[in-house]
Amino acid sequence: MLAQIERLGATTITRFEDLGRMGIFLSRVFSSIFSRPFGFRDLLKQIAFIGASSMPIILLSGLFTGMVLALQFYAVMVDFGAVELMGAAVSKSLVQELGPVMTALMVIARVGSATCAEIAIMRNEQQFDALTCMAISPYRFIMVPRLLAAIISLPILTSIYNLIGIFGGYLVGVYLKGLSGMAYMQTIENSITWSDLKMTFIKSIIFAVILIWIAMAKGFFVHLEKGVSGAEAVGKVTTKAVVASAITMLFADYIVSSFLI
Amino acid sequence: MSFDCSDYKQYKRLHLSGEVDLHNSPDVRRCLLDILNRKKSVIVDFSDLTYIDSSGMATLVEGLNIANKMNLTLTIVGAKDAPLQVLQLTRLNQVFHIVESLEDIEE
Amino acid sequence: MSDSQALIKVNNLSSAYGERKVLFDIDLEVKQGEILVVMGGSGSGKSTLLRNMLGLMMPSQGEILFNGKDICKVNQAELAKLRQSMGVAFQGGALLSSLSVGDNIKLPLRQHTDLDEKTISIMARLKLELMNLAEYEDLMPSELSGGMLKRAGLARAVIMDPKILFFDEPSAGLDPVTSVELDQLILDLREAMNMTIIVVTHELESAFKIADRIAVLFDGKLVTIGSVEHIKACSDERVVNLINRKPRINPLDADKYLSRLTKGS
Amino acid sequence: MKKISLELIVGLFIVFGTASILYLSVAVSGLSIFEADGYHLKAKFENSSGLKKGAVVEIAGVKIGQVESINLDTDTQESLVWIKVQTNVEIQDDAVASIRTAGIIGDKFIKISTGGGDPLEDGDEIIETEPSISIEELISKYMFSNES
Repeated sequence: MLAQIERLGATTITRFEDLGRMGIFLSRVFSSIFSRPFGFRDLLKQIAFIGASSMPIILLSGLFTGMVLALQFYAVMVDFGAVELMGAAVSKSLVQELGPVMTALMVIARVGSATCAEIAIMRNEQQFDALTCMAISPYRFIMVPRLLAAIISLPILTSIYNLIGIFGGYLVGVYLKGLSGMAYMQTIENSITWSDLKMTFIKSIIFAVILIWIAMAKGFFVHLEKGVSGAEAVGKVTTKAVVASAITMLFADYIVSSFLI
Repeated sequence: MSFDCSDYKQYKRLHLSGEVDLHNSPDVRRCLLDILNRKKSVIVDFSDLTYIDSSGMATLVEGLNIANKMNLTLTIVGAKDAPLQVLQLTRLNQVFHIVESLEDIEE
Repeated sequence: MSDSQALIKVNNLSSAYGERKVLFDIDLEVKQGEILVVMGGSGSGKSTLLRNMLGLMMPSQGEILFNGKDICKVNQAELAKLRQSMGVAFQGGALLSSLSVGDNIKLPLRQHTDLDEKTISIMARLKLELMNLAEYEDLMPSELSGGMLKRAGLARAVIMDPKILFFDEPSAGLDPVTSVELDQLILDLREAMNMTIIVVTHELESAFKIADRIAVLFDGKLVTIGSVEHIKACSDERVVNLINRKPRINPLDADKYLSRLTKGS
Repeated sequence: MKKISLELIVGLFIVFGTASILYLSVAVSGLSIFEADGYHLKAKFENSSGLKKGAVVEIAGVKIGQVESINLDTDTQESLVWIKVQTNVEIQDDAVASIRTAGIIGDKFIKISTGGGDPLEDGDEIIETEPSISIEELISKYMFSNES
């Protein structure tokens, strides 16, 4: 019994240590943003990877989410005779909630996992040691471009997701359920306010920081993983990073929503 | 490190002394390119040179390439000790025209 | 080499991973222009010693002085300056996987100097030629073999013409011919550039060939340090075993052996 | 070739993305970066419950303006609503402004029924108004007429 409590205590301490280490990591990345020289090409590469290459998955998932939303709202709203408000319902749920969250989930799956594995392998191959020995800060050289690229890309991807989702809802509402296209667009215009858009942006930027931070930090500290090493450790931290960033992201979503709604 | 540029017969003589390293090789480069732009053949005098790093060597290689293209010559004079060893290590002694002293240069 | 002033001094160094101590009270000196080979079997602590000397790991005790400056105590700017005069060739090359071989080698120059791109490019090619890698400039590290990666790593380590070169396991995993070439290259670099070179290895032949002095580590302790002749003549059992490649023999207690084998059943 | 395509990809992505951000904020949410031309009118309502800033003002079902501000007129204890109307639309001094609801639970908007008097100018008041219709009235309307 005592041993179990002891073990619990030890695990708790380890968890706190992990958290502290990741916090220090993030603060180092942020404080390296303004140090010279700035890797502009690396930033472009990362925007191409995090942003541009995510377009297909974002377009597809956004379209289908919008279509499904329209179907479901129609089924519910038809009973109340409120189908004219479908545009408002679809766009409000997308802009406030589904857009930022689904985009972030897609990017976690595509980019978070890849980034974590890449950085973990760099650690295993002593690439960070080599950078340090060349007096090149890994934070500035490797982490900062990824962080900035995520912060730039996510709001853009989220906006695209929102738009394509609204378009998907339009397709279902207007062509499948016979609503008036004008009414659909008109209710959207009336219901979406500046604060909704602000919410979309604030959320997507916060999610961007969370997902890239956890992916990078988990990869960066792969060598501290207990009981595993090499390829197995890379796999393990990648899984951990995906799960942890998804959960942290949803938790942050709740906090931000409760402050902004 | 210091270098100076003077006339020697129909050539320009670039006299390097001391140590050429990362910090001063851009100055050497500017001077060398300037001479070649004025369509003059160059003698690079190594006799007072104690050390030359690879940025200095790279500068001379670039100069040689330009000189060859313009039908000019780039000759290294009086290489010894460490600079000579660097030339040998990088096998550039087979690329450059190297002579022992100024008297060995043909008109 | 006539200059007998110590460039690097390691005083009373101990190091540990968490609770596990791996280095005990190491003292050694490296002179300007000297090639020092650190030898030992696997687990002897030689890689840990290297990590400590590079400032990648903080020692639990003792100091490491470069030109009289303790790398554990200098500030970031000074450390960065110190590191620019040091080159490190890692075991697997440790090239950045996202950059081509050429860009990897040019990286330190692009980050730390204002040299013209043309000069940088010629400098990189000079080093690639030196390592017999001329035609691999535009390839990605993933397209190179282990031996090529090691040589590319060495090219990057010497691109800034460092005063001190650290080399981790130069001949591990190389074919004999390449390994001999690499040994010759280390000697040439010292000869032409007057580099101070510290090589960590477990290969006897290459150590005897290149070393001015050899330091032998065993279980985290410095057994002996001295010239090749000194090591060959050394009578310490651990050194003799290392030189003669004798397997470690632990005295066997039959009862304990049996109980170890059948533990838990 | 490879270099060009990287910049091109990123450039296209950012242009495309910024366009969609702009579209979201301008077209979808009805925010106008450039102030549209128009003139202001005020109207006092007995009750403007549910009416919001930015709500639509329409004539015969066509949007002709929007609500600029809603305040309490402290003298009369009525709701003072300022609306902005497009320049090319004339509203007469005997027009009637009424607050209506789209559908049962939809947004409130202001419906203006035009009259035949002199046109109103910037800063004038629409005297005749109808307040927000209560839900009971709405239901009775639904039951006794087909007007929607």
